[in-house]
Amino acid sequence: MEQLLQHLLNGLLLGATYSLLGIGLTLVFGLMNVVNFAHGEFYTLGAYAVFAALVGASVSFFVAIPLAIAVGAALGALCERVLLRPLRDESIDTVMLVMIGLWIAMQNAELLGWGGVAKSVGTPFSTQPVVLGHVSVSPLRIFVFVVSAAFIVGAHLLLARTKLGRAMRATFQDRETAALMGVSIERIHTITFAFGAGLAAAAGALLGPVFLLYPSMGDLASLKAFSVVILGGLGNFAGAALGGIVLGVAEELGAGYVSSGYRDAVGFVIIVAVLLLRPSGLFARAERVG
Amino acid sequence: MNRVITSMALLVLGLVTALPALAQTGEPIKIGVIQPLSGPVAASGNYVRMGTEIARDWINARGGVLGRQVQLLIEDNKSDPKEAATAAEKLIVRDKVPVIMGAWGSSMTLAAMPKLEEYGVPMVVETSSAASITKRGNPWVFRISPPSEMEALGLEKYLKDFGIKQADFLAVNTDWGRGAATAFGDLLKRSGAAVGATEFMDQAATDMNAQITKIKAGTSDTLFLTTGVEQITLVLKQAQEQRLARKVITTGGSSSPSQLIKQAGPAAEGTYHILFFTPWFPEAMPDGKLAKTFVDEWNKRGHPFEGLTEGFRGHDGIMTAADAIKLAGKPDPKAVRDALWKVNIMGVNGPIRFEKDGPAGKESGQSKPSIFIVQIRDGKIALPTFAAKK
Amino acid sequence: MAAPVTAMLEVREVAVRFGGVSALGGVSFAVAPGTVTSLIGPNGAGKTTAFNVITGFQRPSAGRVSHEGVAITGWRPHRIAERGVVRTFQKTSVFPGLTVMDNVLTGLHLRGRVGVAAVLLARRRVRDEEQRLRQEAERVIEFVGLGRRRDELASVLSYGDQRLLELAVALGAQPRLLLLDEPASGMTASEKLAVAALIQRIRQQGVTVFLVEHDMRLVMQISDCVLVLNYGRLIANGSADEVQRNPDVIRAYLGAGARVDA
Amino acid sequence: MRRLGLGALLAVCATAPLWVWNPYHLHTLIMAGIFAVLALSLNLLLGYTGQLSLGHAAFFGIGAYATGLLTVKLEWSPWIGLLAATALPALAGWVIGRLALKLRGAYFVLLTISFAGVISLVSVNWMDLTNGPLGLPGVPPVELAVPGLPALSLRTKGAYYYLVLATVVASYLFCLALIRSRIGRALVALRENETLAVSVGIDGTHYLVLAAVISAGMAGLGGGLYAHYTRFVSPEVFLFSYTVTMVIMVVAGGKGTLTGPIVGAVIFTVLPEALRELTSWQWQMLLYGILLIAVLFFMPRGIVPTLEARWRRP
Repeated sequence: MEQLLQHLLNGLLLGATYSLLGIGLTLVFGLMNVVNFAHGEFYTLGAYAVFAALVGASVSFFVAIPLAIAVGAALGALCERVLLRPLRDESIDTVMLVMIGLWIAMQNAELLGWGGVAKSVGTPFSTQPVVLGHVSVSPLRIFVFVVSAAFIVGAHLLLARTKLGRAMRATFQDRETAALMGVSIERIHTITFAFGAGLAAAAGALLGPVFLLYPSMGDLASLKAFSVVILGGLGNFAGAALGGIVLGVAEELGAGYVSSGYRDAVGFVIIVAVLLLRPSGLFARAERVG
Repeated sequence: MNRVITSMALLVLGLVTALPALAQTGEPIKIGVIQPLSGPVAASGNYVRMGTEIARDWINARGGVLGRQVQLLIEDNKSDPKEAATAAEKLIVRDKVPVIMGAWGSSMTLAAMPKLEEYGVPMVVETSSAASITKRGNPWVFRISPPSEMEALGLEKYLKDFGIKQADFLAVNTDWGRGAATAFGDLLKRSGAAVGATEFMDQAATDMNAQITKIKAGTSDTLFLTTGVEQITLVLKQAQEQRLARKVITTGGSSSPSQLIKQAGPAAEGTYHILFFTPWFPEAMPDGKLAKTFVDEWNKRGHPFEGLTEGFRGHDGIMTAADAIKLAGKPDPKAVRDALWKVNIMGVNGPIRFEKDGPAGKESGQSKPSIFIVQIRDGKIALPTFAAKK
Repeated sequence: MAAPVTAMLEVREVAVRFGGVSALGGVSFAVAPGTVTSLIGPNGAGKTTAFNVITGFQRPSAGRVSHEGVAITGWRPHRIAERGVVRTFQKTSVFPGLTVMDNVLTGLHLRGRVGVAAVLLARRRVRDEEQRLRQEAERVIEFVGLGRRRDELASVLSYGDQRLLELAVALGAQPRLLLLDEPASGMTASEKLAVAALIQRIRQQGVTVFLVEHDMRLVMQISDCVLVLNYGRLIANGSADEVQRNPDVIRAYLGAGARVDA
Repeated sequence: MRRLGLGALLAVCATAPLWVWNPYHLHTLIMAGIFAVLALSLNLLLGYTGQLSLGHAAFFGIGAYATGLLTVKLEWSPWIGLLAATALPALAGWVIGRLALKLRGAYFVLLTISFAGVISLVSVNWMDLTNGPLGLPGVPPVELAVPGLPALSLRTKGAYYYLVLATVVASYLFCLALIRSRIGRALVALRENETLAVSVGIDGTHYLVLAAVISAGMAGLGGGLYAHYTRFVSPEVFLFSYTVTMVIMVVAGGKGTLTGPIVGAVIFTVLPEALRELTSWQWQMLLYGILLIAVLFFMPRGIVPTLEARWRRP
């Protein structure tokens, strides 16, 4: 029982960050029809940005995080303008390969810039765990969980309540109609990609201090983000948010009670099962396929 | 578009013109080096590379080998076995090296080995620990690192001091991690201790909480940890979060306790580490003077201190290869292979001397390295109290 | 009305519901062999849904469809095509990236036999069959009058030519019952005349034609029998003259804001 | 003219071991040949049916393990091994094809990625069968036994080069015949307009599964050739980077053409090796990524179709 509770807590904490990774990716896919293989690189970028801000500019940890998000969003906007906009009319796999190229280039640029040695980021939080009954958790992870949840809720409110969010949702539903109604599709695409990149950078900025920083850290993040997106349904915001938690808990239980070697298989198996049984994602309402 | 082509052409031109600068005057003796310089284990590979460069400079400062300068041809295997085989082939065929040192990971070494047999070129294996490397009947392989079994035997004399009743294993899911879990598990069972949970983690995994929770549910007193220093850091931090009360022993010799203190902080307190080099007290090494000089040189070059526990292997590997060339009297692969059997030098780790291992008639060489244990106490590296006594 | 024993197509009590909305509410009719039969009705009456059910693209909620006495309800579309029931689509539907020739060759798919084994082993048989198919494709292309466009990409053809190509692709599949979904929509008056003539020629070759069409002049000119759908129900069934005089039909069209301008 | 060029090209390829004196360069050519088979196989799905498989490394790896296990553990002939290396992945392709019936586009991509992920983890964790991360060393070389003559081992690079070249030529001719037959037209029809294709009697399920089976079988054969060439199989054969390499070769070379994937395979095997000679290791991959983006930007349809169009224009 004690073990189960700890597993569930671990899964929940991990899952919230998976959600944060997933929603950025799912938005970019849903609105722009771009499979962003470089998503994990923005995660890496966020983590290194925090490191640079802390070590280089010696700002506070709480200032470093928004800085990292800004850097991620700015670079995301730049990538959209330079790489994606000219390829608007190309096929989805051409665009995907460009993103693969970006992924390779960014990762190796990071390797060149920072070297292969893992770096760790210090935080103002105590390393002594908080003990709640039979389970324990570090203060840093609680902070990460709370901030991730806040970001997810914030992103949701942005989409649901603001004029920009309405324009984004309109674009998602029907690009042509949205354009007719006066939405600037180009602007929405730039904002969306910057938004997705910013969320990935936020995840990196939060998780970098929990784990370690190394140039290939984004690969695992990408993998998890993709799993979450499939689980929740491509382009489904709420699905991604829930999918992250489901994946986190499922992985944790799989590793805890089945076999730790197959930990990452849990995600894949869920994906295959979801695709075969409910290809529109676990949390989609039944829709008529026209 | 034209501008792109022009700039590409200029870039290419610049690189081509830079190449001859690498070539040295006279006919240098080439030694091939294959290391993971990029990819997930790039940090370790680069430390080993730094070690090889120190060895090269020392040899050349002393007048080289056979009166000729030594030149290292360093190839990246990108942490990928296929690349290791390609690199070996390139070094042998294009660069005509008489001997190679490499290739860090066991799967990379294993992938390169058929090329050694195919072309008849010896390789000094400096890090790989899979038993199968010297058991497969490849007479071109000479290993100076210990296979996991040998490492386990090195621990045997301390087993009583540790007082292990039951131990769990958490290892990286590679040949190395699995091999170490088996070897140390066998040792424990032989000496009457029990083996609890054996858990694995993916090479790239960062969250090991599930494994730790599972281990915590058991009743063991000791945790054997086999993986790279990055994952060890994460496991120790996450174990602290979950208040896992275990004696932790890391195996494999690449745990770099200095880096652990730096990155895991208090989470690393009290942990034990099996090492093949203790740069904190070089004087305790079999050749204290050599070890001291090596540490000083490393620091002088501004290399990170935590890289020393990997870097020394590069030094020892190149020294071994160079000595074999000297003994052979010529940089010829077959002569160097025969000479490797006669090598008897003092490395940073200790004496290097090859004994036969593997199927009769096609034996590989295996040296018997020295093995040390250190403990992190009060944020510093110390010899364990029981070891200090001995 | 009892269907003729030898009906080319018989639809009995077919109903289709999407969620709570009923698109077809128990429709029954038959198409006699060798005729040109038209299905008309205001927009949203369920005409295309009826076509989709007949050709297997939509599974009916109830009812059955049979072709020459064989029940084909719920069969997958390609099997229905194998029986010689072939359709065209309301929106222009060709293979845009292929030439006219390749479009028609693709339509001839069912007339070929070779499989992977033959491709690997019986090269001669493959070559002979390919030659035969090309000749047949040539004939179909000439038949619809696209001879001069043979090697052009479908995507660069004019709209009218694309609609002709669609017909050619369908004819390639050797239909015995050809279902045309608005074959003349969007065409100029002269193009419509050509299509009408073409449909007559198709019928003369022994192919039964069943079409959905909005142009009443065309419908009345070529149809032996006209069926009228409104709100998913059949409200009239008879010759062109009878249907035009049917008060229900007039009401349906006026009510829907359209005119029977025959 | 075209015939002459083709003949000249074949002559150059056939005599390569005679004038490529450097075995390292010959090695690069062999790898290019193996990747040409893989690229042709992926192209069958991506280029002709329009379905992108990002799990092709799984078929490649299953092929490598099939022959590796049969020849190492059961000591069967490598020829039977290569046969199994084609058959077993083809079977896997059939399963994937059946499962993916209704999945198109991005969903198909994700299914194939996940399939490859699961297979890869199985290869690492099913120690008893695959030896796990230790891999399978000692895969025997291919022997050519002609009755009455002493067995000829294809252990040397030159001999293996011919085996690979023969496989590339056979794969190319097979794809060519397939594409020009009614089967090829059916595949293209499904890519161009699935609804219309089905309405003229093309059994979509049948042909998509068929394409998956053939594609997987060819990829497996490539894996088998790779295993007998490197004489070592380890879970790394399932690496996603192999799939990415194949996709780059097909798309950059020109998907939906038959020469494109081969050209792509040669360029993107030789390019990293050339970069290896030209630059330090830190810059190799960075340049590779940038070059990939550049190719896609300036030749989005692929190298071969773009050059062909340019050739015809003046």
